[in-house]
Amino acid sequence: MTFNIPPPDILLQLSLNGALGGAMYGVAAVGLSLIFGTMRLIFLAQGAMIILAAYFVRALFYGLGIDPFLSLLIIIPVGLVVGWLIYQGLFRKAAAAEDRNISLLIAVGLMFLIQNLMTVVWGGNTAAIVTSYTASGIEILGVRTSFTRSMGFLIALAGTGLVVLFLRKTLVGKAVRAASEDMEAATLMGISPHRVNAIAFAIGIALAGAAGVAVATTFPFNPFAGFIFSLKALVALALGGIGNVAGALAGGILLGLIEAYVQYFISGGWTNAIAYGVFLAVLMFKPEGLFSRPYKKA
Amino acid sequence: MLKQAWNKQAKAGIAIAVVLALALVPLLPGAIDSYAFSFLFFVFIYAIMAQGWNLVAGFGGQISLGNHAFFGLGAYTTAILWSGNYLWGSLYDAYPRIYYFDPVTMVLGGLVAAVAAIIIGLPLLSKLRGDYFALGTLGFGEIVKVMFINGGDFTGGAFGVVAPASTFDTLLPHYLVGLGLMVGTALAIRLLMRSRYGLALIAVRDDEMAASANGIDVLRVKVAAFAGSAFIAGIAGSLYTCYIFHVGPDSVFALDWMLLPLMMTVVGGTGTLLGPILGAFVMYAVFDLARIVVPDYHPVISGLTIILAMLFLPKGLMRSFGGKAA
Amino acid sequence: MLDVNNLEVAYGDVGALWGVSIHVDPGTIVAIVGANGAGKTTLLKTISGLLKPKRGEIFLAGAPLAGKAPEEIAGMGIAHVPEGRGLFRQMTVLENLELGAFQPKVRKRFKQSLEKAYALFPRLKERAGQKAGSLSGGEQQMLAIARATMSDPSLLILDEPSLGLSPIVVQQMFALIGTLHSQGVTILLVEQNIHQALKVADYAFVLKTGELAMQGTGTELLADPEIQKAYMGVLE
Amino acid sequence: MQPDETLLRLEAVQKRFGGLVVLNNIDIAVGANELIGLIGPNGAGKSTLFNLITALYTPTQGRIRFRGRDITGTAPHRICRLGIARTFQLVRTFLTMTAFENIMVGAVYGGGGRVRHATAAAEEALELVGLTAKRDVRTAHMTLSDRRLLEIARAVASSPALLLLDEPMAGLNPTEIQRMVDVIRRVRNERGVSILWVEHKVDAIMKVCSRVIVLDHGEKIADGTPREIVANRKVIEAYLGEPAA
Amino acid sequence: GDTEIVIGAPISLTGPLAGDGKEQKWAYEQAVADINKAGGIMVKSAGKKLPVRLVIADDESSEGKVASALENLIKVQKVDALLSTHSGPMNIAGAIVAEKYKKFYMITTAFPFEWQPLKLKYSALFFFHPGPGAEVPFEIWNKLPANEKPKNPALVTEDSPDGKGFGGAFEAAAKKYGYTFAVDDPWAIGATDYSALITKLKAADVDAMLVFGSPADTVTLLRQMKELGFSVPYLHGWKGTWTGEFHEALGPDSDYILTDGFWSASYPYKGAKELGDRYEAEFKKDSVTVGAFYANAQVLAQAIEKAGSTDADALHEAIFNQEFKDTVVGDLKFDQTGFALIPSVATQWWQGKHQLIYPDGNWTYKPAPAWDKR
Ligand SMILES: Nc1ncnc2c1ncn2[C@@H]1O[C@H](COP(=O)(O)OP(=O)(O)OP(=O)(O)O)[C@@H](O)[C@H]1O
Ligand SMILES: Nc1ncnc2c1ncn2[C@@H]1O[C@H](COP(=O)(O)OP(=O)(O)OP(=O)(O)O)[C@@H](O)[C@H]1O
Ligand SMILES: [Mg+2]
Ligand SMILES: [Mg+2]
Repeated sequence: MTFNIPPPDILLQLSLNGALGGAMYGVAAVGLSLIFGTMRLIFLAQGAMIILAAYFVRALFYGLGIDPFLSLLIIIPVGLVVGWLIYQGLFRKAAAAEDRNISLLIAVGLMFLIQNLMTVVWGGNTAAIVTSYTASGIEILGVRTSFTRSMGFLIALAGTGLVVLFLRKTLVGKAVRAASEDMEAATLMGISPHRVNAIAFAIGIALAGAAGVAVATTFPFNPFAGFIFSLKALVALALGGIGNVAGALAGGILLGLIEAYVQYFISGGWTNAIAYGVFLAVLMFKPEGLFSRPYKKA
Repeated sequence: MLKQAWNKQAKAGIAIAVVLALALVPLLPGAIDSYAFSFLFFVFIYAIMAQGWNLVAGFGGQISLGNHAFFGLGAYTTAILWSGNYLWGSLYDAYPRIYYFDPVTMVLGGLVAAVAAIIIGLPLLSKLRGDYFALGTLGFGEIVKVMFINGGDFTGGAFGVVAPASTFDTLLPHYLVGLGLMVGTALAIRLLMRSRYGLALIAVRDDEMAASANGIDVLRVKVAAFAGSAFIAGIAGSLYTCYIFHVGPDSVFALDWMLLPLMMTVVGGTGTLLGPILGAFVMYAVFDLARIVVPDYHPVISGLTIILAMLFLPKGLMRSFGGKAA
Repeated sequence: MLDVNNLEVAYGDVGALWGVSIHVDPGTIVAIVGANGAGKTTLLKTISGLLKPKRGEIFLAGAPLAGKAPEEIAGMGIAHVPEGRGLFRQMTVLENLELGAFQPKVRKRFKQSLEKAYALFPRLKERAGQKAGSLSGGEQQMLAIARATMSDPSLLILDEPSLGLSPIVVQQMFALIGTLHSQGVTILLVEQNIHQALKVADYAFVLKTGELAMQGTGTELLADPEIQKAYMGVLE
Repeated sequence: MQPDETLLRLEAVQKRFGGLVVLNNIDIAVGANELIGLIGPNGAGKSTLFNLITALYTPTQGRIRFRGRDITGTAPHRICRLGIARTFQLVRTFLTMTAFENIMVGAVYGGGGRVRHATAAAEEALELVGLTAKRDVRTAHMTLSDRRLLEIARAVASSPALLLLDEPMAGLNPTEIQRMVDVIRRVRNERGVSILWVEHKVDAIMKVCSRVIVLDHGEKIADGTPREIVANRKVIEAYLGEPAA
Repeated sequence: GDTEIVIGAPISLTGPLAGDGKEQKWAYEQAVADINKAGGIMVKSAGKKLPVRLVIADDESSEGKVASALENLIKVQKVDALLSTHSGPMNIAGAIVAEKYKKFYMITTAFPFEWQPLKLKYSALFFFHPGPGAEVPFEIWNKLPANEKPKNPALVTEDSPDGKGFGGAFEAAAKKYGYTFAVDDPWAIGATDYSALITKLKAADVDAMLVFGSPADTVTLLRQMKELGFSVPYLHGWKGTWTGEFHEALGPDSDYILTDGFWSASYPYKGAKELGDRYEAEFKKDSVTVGAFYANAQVLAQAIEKAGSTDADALHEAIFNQEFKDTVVGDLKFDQTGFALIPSVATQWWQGKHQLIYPDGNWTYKPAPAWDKR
């Protein structure tokens, strides 16, 4: 194998497309980060939720003729409600228990359930949406790239921005962080811990919905396609720093870049190994993630 | 007090009776050729895996999400030694009968896994705690899998390694070895937990800082538990190879080998000695029954069962019905 | 203000409180004293809803608290500084104080409350941007109390506020309790520092292994020979 | 003091967290069989000092010597085995273990003894703090004062030469304080252990200790007999305040 | 049995391959129904025609679960003989279990380079060989006019056993026909971004692509090629390109794409057209696979009749070195290893239909213009 330095336009092309692709992991990771950050739960079902949303988008498109990007207006509120319900129905009790394995396993059970229900309802075959803009390209910075991926990037950016603002600036957002740290103390402040956990879950699932729109417009999918998103999102999460919501998006983009460079310079067969290797290295040597500033005194 | 003592004795008595009954199963007419026999064999494998996970996570407090990698390492080690052309050529050609459960091969399977656990555990456990360790082990599992896919001829690449199946004639030895390993693992862990090592393990689980301030080498204890868990998983993998004859990255590095034992342990009772075994019996029975009764959508039933078990039996069977755990 | 009638509480099968009744008049300081394990913390946690009683009733200004979640009880005007301080260790001092004023009723007055708190604990102002978990033991206790005052509570519950505080700060803290008292705040105080506690208290209850052993005004109890013997043994 | 009698010696020790200097230029010497009180305002750096000695933190400058040997940077468990045991400001017992098992940890691992030998040491330690009756109680079910005593017993069971106590009396009532004082005295007298003792219950310190060290804002501001300390203006200003009554 | 013949099959009823499993199940059910309509199978030992009963167990689309499925079929359902599931690695796992329990396992869809080295006695395989199969594109290229012949062909495959095996076969065939691949690169299964690969292809001026991958991955690759404005005149896909979903996910963009297959309803063999019609009536699309599964059942039934019993040894004798006539894949001749070769098919998508190019194409290959000129 030879290591020719490619011309700058190819580098730019690689970087741009890698970043756009990585934003997909980013969206998935932000939702995961929120749930993980508040409930310390590795929500392995996030990928399955994304695919569920994708099927839902498809049903809206072919059933009612609603444009996939327009369907965000439906998917997000529905995601919020579903997230709220999932928390209240499945995780409320487990959140109070000390054993974190329980919520992990509920997430696994939920993943099995959703994947296979989707198989029963929609069959196991690959499904896809074809719109007027499917597979159409646009020019950014003189580089040709995908329209739907660019849209996905915007969705990721907007979603993350909103969540970060919510957590940093609003009192409820702070309450979400507080309750995740010490539930008993939070209740003494008048914070209902279950309400804030439910909020975190609702937002997490709504973000899965947004990711579902991005996925449905870009990829064909099947009921089991989500798991890889969960794994990649976890990698993005660690790169960005656990609990660091904005970092999760950045981590996703970085992961996309790594994959693109490895695919181009080494071989596609090694993208996963190298991505996971970077993941381990970051966990070990910079567990707070790559994008968190070291703590400074006021 | 008296009640507690009785409880303990009763538990031990029941356990011995069950083991004896299981050992006698092969004597029943037709048992060896029955489906129940292979069902039990699988239960044994899962129980051993669950026991291994329980050692590091239940007793040690370190949630490992990478035990499937150790299972796979044990399975591959056995398959490569037995059928490949490495080291001293094919074991099977050299000793046509002893490849089944050859103790040297099995222990090697466990050792390879344990050494991998030490190599990865030293950096991981000295740097990572709790959830971060869990994530790290998950990443480790994926890396090992990719490495085996890209391992060329040595690992058989994405296809894997096949051992000669033609000499198989009965499941009886598998059953007996599986049963023996399950009982042996449980006994070994029981001994271990009563030794000074068990004391240290629990101390580290309860409070690392206090443990180190009291003279416990925390890293060593944790790495040892991780390696012990990997050893057990490696042996289970070796046992599986003797049954399946074909190991491939998708089959022996499947996440199921980690998730199911984890779930079985939690359902049975984390940090209890008999919980993992009980959990393996109950959950595997539920899954298998669902597969036979409703083949078209049994995973839905399995998913539901997991959720319901966690919602209504969060402390595990041993603690919910067996009184206070040991 | 607060009425507790015949309260019984147990941890699993193990009883911790048996038929305890106390009464707190508005605007007073009431102390609860007793040996370790007497059930003081248990009593406070039951009042603020963290524990569910087996039997008995609790009323705040005539309203029953039975079956209410802790956050609802907090919303009714009870601020509880728990024994372990219950700080949000990963959040900054300022954010902790903001969460002290989480309830909708008091959010508007946040600025004034914050200034008041900083005036009482200037150290916290210096540390405003620091993570609460990195404060010293004493600083953390200050923050916990300051945070509780942020909600402008009608009943302030303090579980061993002097725990781990240096003598000067202990003095300041009792002075603060006096200040809050003079502002009309009703205070329910659990203390090991029995001498100080009885001195500031208008009325006090003595718990002994889960039962009410004695009660009276602070001065009465201070003078009681039983109490002196049991809880204020002079060092030999 | 003769150098060979010095058990522990801190030489110009400094600890910084980021830009914040928590301890600066601290020199402390602890002799054999001494009982030294360590006091100072909240945040003075007392617990941090303990964490440095037991190697939970490493100093940013300076050396720590134990029995003449440089132990800076040694692992915490080795420090314990060398003979330095401690308790924690926020009690840290092993909650799922019984009282006896807790002490066994100290006896087996800290004491480096065989299990049989350790059993005897553990029983003795239990006896020393008067918890024999609670031998088989899980510490999750014990009261704070019992857990404090248990922590001391666990530390003693590792047969230390130096014992670091971080506010063992916080949260105890006078009766229990008296009990604790007795225990501390017994540990020192019967076991010949040197003790460095952080406490805010100043009267107890002054009654029991032969020497008192005062920290303020990370600096050592006084080191002397209790009599000298109570009269020290600096200490009164920084810490003690004017006598309350 | 004395009253009926029980034939078992592990099938992917659940899991990622459930979609293909459904098609396979349909094909087996058709074959068994047709056999029973004709009165069943004549069994010498019973002295009469016995009806066939098909029982199915779920293999969960997982190599690891095939063994459990077969344990269940053999021990609970007491099947007499077995039909295979439908992916290479899973069938290897299945064949090994069958070998252990001495039940005959009749396979289609597994690559001989994986199966043959095992030297199994109780399974037989018919499929196309990646050797000759991999030569198909080169055969097609050889017949093209000089200006249409690819100059810089590329090989891109998924990182799986089949992908690697096939990749090797393509490399060998390229050598034989005198071509070198300008790019030869695998991608990780389930990859979501192919831009780096496409950039690489573009940089190498590639004008023909051989692609082996799942439908989802192949569709994503193709979509991204269009997004990035990269097209090649000749794009030939394996595994992921023949399904109806492929066409649905790409719409008109699937035109010009060449695809593999191991069966065609336009085969001249007995029953082929009829089976194709039945399939179209049921699923409203055409299939390039169901015939193979149907034939798999046909072979097993004929072998049982020939052997006079379902005994594994007898079936071995009846299949190895024997010839089977008039199946829907034509005549099958098994060699001494138990393998029979079926031709590999190449079709070109045109308006949602498979147009047969190889062998004996009645359709002429159309090179694909640039995306904006289609
Ligand atoms: N979580 C618990 N589970 C079981 N028993 C408990 C629990 N918490 C407290 N207890 C028991 O309840 C009794 C009362 O404890 P409580 O904490 O209320 O005492 P306290 O008066 O606050 O003591 P302290 O001065 O030590 O804080 C004690 O016997 C204690 O052991
Ligand atoms: N890990 C840390 N990061 C940043 N600052 C720290 C850290 N640990 C301690 N500090 C700071 O160091 C100072 C000294 O803390 P330390 O706990 O040693 O005080 P102390 O003397 O034990 O006080 P107290 O009597 O209140 O327990 C405090 O200001 C504290 O905020
Ligand atoms: Mg208390
Ligand atoms: Mg301190």
